[in-house]
Amino acid sequence: MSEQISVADFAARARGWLPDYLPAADPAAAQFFLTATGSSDVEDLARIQTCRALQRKLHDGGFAGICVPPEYGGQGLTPAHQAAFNRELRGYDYPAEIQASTFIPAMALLLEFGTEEQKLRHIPAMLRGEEIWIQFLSEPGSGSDAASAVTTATREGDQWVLNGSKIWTTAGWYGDWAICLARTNWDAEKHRGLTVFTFPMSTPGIEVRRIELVNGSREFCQEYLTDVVVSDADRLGEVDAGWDVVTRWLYHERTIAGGSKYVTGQGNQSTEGPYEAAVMAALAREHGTWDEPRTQELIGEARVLGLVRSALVQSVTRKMADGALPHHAAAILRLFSGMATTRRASIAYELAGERGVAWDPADRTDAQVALGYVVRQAACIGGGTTEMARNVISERLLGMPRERRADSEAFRDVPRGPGTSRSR
Amino acid sequence: MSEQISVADFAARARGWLPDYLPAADPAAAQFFLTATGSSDVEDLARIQTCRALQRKLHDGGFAGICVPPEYGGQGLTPAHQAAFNRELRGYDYPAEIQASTFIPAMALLLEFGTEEQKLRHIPAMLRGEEIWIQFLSEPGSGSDAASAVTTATREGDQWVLNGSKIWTTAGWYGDWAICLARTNWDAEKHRGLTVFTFPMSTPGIEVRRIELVNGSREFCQEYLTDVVVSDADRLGEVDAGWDVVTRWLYHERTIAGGSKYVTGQGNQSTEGPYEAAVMAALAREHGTWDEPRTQELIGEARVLGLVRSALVQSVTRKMADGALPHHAAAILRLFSGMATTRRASIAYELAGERGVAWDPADRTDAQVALGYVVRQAACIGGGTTEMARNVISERLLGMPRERRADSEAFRDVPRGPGTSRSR
Amino acid sequence: MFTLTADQELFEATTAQFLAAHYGSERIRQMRYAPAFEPEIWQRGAELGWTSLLAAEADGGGSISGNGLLDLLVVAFHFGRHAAPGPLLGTNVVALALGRWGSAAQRQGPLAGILSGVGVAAWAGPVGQAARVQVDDTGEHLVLNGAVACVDGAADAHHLVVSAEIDQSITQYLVPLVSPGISLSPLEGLDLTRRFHRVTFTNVRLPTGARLGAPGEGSAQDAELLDVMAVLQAGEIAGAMHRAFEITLQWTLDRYSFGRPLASYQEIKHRVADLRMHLEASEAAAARAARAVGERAPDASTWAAAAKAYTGRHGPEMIQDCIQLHGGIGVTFEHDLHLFLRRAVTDAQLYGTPESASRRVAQLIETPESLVAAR
Amino acid sequence: MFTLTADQELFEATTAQFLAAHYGSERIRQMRYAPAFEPEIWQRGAELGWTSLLAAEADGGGSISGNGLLDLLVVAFHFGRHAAPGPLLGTNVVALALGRWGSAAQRQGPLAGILSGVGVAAWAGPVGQAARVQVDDTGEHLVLNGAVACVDGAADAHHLVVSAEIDQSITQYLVPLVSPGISLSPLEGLDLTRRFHRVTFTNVRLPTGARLGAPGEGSAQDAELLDVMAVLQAGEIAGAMHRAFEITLQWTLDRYSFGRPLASYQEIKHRVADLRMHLEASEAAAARAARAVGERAPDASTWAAAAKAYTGRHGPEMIQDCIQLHGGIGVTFEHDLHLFLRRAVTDAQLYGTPESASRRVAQLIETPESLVAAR
Repeated sequence: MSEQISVADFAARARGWLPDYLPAADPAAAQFFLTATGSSDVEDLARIQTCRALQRKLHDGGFAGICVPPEYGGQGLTPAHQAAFNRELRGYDYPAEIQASTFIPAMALLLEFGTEEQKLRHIPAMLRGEEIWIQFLSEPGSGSDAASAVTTATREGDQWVLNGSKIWTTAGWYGDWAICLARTNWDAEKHRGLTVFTFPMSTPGIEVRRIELVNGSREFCQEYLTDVVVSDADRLGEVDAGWDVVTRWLYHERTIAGGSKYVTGQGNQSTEGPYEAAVMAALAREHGTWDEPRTQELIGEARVLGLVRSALVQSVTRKMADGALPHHAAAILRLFSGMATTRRASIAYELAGERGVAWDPADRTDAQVALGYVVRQAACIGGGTTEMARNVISERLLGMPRERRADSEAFRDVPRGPGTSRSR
Repeated sequence: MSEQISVADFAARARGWLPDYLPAADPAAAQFFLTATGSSDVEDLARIQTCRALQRKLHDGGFAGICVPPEYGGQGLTPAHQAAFNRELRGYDYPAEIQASTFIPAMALLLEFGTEEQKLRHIPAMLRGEEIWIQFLSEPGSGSDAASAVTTATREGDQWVLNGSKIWTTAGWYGDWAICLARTNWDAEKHRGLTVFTFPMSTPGIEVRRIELVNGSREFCQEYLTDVVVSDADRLGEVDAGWDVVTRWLYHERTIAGGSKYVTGQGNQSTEGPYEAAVMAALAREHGTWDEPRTQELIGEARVLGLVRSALVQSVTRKMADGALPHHAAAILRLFSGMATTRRASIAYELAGERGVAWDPADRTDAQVALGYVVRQAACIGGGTTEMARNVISERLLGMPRERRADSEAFRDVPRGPGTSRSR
Repeated sequence: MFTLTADQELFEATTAQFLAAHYGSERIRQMRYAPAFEPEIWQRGAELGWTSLLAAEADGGGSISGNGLLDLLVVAFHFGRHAAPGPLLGTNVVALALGRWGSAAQRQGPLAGILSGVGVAAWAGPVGQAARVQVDDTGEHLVLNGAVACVDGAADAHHLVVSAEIDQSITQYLVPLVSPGISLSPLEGLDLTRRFHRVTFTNVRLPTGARLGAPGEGSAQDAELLDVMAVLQAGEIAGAMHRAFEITLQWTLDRYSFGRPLASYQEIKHRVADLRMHLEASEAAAARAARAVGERAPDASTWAAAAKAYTGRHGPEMIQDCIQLHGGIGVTFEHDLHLFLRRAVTDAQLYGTPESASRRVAQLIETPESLVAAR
Repeated sequence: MFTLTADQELFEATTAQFLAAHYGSERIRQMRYAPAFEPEIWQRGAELGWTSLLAAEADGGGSISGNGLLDLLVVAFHFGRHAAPGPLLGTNVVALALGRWGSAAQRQGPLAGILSGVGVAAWAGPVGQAARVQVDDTGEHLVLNGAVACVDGAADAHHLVVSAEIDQSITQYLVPLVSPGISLSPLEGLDLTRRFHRVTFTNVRLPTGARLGAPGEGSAQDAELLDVMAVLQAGEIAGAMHRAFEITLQWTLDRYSFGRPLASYQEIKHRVADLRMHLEASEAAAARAARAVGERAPDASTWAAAAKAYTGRHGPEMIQDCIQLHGGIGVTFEHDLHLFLRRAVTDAQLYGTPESASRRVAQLIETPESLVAAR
């Protein structure tokens, strides 16, 4: 591309292209974020196939990888172009479900740390919807401390042999490639003995188990790696310097909510479901409780939390962009979101009364309220716990003293609890 | 006393004596515990004079110091006798306001640590209402950490010279004698350089300042000690072994609520004032809000907290007596009480609406609600903070690891904050 | 736990062992799609005493301590600790009703059946989702029409106690669930082993002997049963809290983060202290309420509602915080915590929410004369 | 704080310096028994722009940023930070009313007086303690009778805006407070420098020109003023929170316990993080509401009530926790924290409590057609 197309022209081109190539979005397909989808595995897999096809259409139309260099199959344009496309995309169905993980962090990390060969091999395939990537980061024992990974990679000539377990992966049961953090040196301090690898999910030795959440969701998986052999050519970044990659990995993860330049669209279609104040009000009218002042107080509170959250996101995002607040201030948003969602789950449950524990099978809203209440704390756990957000706010934003750490020696010697041996 | 009088006979004797010697209690004099008394200093001092006279009557009638040995002016009887007398005392006015401080901890500590001379000098005078004692324990900088006292006593021959400041004393502006914790050795670990002294409040160099709380109460004082000279004969316990005394001091303080054998009566007359659910209900009826379900919900919640507190006190007290719970379980009661009182203060304030911030001067209940809300946290601070109670519950009762301490070196070298010099 | 007599302690140990042997958490999880009522186990529970504590000795029952509700509270507590299945609440409430108000025939037949563990009963107690049952008295027969929105354990029960109205007078009836015209339609529910149904009555003919207690006394009887139910629910919630607390305290000791156990982090220590306080307070409230209701004290209803309000509000919240302290594993189906949350919220919300229990406490406040005069 | 333009920043700095110079906390404490209104200081504030931001340029006013309410929010924020005295809220609300609905005479007289800082006004806005004022129209005169339970700053004001009813039609009036028949009876209050009165009208005769706005528009005008008042209250509360937070964070860094600063205890760190979150959210809500109300956006009332509900609920609670973190010194009169608590609760509870603001938000919810159809 010799002369870069203007944002306005690019948006106009998208406006012309979209009606002919992408179907309209189906509002009924929007999912309530706190309860099970209710869709079957077969339906979920069919949707993933649709996403791959939609991604291919974007690619062929010149709208995939808008900020990715042309040599890797992208358009070589700017975040403003991506933002303009996202605006035009509203109302259309698009491959929302395969944006996270594949494009950030996986593609972003390949761009930053990958060899030329790795970039050429994977990025065009990602942009064509041919490679869906999975993040092998969390482990059953690692909790909020990603650097405490114990999945181990042992070098054997030009290959590495991986053993261990990963958890909380989405797409684990249908993805194509994994990007995986593993420990390569047990004698170094814990951040200095880690390395990142990539490998296809078809590699022998990977066992995938679906995890059921208390609300019936089977979105997450746990994987067991047994003597999984990975070529050294598939290593991402330097040996024992994996924490450099993870730092960027976590950075890209945080940008999911805030609109990464590598992500198409404005997030998965989701709805606040029964936490939408208008839904609460409609239900209260249906059940004849709307006229009680307390009902209105609770519904008003739910709406206030939603409104204040939007004002807060806008304000803090702007302050971070201005430099008025450091990027750690994003932890305020995470904390508020967790608090607001759990409170709204409790309000919906209080309003439902006994329908929140025993309900007519025909009433799916009651079911959502009930299951939403049981899985409520997921809103304060997933994507980094609210406890970690409070640590970040107090230590990083406010400069209060850091917690004492007991893990600065060789990782082999760091206490990991009565159930684990200190060294391997 | 050759043969000890039976509890029943003692109670019968009290029943016969009381009507002739003690006036009936005035229920209207009961004070709401969270707001200012509204009484003037002159009235308060007159009441203290009345208390001294009533104490003298108890003494002359043979009912003072029921568990104190006869050689110090007491009756040499048992806690059961004291308990029986307390039961008989109900409905009579008695010197409730001078029991705490003077009898516990001061008299109790004199009995445990005093020389024979000290006991003979003070205890009979206390029992006759002639000596009211003050506790010089807390300091402006010590917070929850009594052992960090920096008021210093320097030996000069047979005398000690004290300098420093004490705070949160009750009776500071009219008491007769003080019992005072001071640092006598800055080079020892902080618990090992403390000594306890006693001295009359008439000693030169003591300046007393009344503290006003946000609710208008002037119950507490702060004292400044400047070159206060104390005879070594008035030292209580061994030099540098003051922490042994303080351990018992704190123990006796805790028994105030639970009925110490050295305390007459069942505590100061107090009322829950506007936090009494019946008062809340009457107010709601007066203001026409009783029929709102939310009003009843809040008033019910206030009553539930009162009821559960009484059930909890009964249950935990019994379990501690049985040995089913260690004495540290008393921290559960302290925590619950703080939580329940602050919540009830908030409920009363929510029910009052705008009357909780601007009220008709004729309506003293509104004033109590408003001032009670502003001073609300006193219920979670006074008598040991709820934070300290949570430390005790987690560390002592549940065996969770103790907090790291940074004060185990010589006290001179313990960090005390940017505003204080590390050593003197 | 509660302060018990030696006899109660023995009884508690037996019940706890029995429940632990049969209802481990894996078993509870397996039961979510299976029938949750196991008659053999229930009958063995009856042999342990689970069904007879609220009945008089003359009827074949008898308490351990003199206050059968205090004894039964121990069973409810352990049902909560195991999120155990079985018609414990409904059957005992009906046993109390039959013993207190039942005719000789009702006591000799259905009540005896319940005590033996062979008979199972359910109570269509007053719930918020109002649905009225009407009764027609033909002289020879009683005919019931209407519906009750939510009944716990109706599908497994032989008898149902239900209040029905005629000419604005409400009376209780003991209805065999096999009676023609009764239909059950299943609800979904959070508790993995409790089954709820909407019960519809369409021209259900009953003999006049089906009346339970005096005509017009239905609401008063329901109110008494509601107090008993509230105490048992509070006991189950306290048990669920106890188990959740136990699991969580151990987790904080075993789980390490940044080289230290979670239990060494002060923020976590203080939260655990709060949990411990709510647990102790819930146990105390449930026991105090069982004492008052079991003794039919004048303030029985106040204590029952207070125990329900306190445990119903703080129990589920406390277990939610236990889940939070576990992180991701805490919201998985394979973990145990949600079993206790499901049990606690089910008890909290049914037969009166914590909010309605609070209102009931307020409505029972007596205004002292002094206040009336003073204002 | 808020994100400001360069001009707003200059304005803010001037206002902040001026308030700091005149209203240190020691001065505020001294004012509790003294007259709290100081005309010279207020006039100098008017010169800084405190009174003219909500008035049109044609009337002698003018905004800094184009949205005068956003500018005024900055002043309210710093009034909250200092718990400063002065008729900021009432006078500005009346200035807006006069500019928007006033006759030429009302704009040239009273409004010009307000803008210059010489005139002071109060608003007898709708408060929960209902007390109605009735008006009689004799043709020549209007005659007011009745009472308003609680008016802020009436004793210092020259004019009062009050709504009164005739034949079920409510209209606003601008009443000179020197009018015969007006009596003020003082209330007690928490805020050390705000004075409240009950205002009673006994045959108060006014010329017909005292009418403010069209007949029958009183309630609608009150509702608009209420939105502005809610925004300014939210701004003051956010300022009070900001100051309390600043004091408390510094305290945790300076105060040592067991040889470590309080700020090194994790439980305290996490609480401070929560306080910081509520502060940021309150500032964001107040600013967003000022934008919507200042622009008279369709959702202005929703944002105003939301900002009031959020800050009114969390502001006082947040400052209470600041007090708790201080221990005993935090509940003494000589400490500063209670000054900000008093200001925050006063703003929270007057002109609608946080609970009533929440209800107002609910009442303003529009039900999308899709939901109506779906159910």
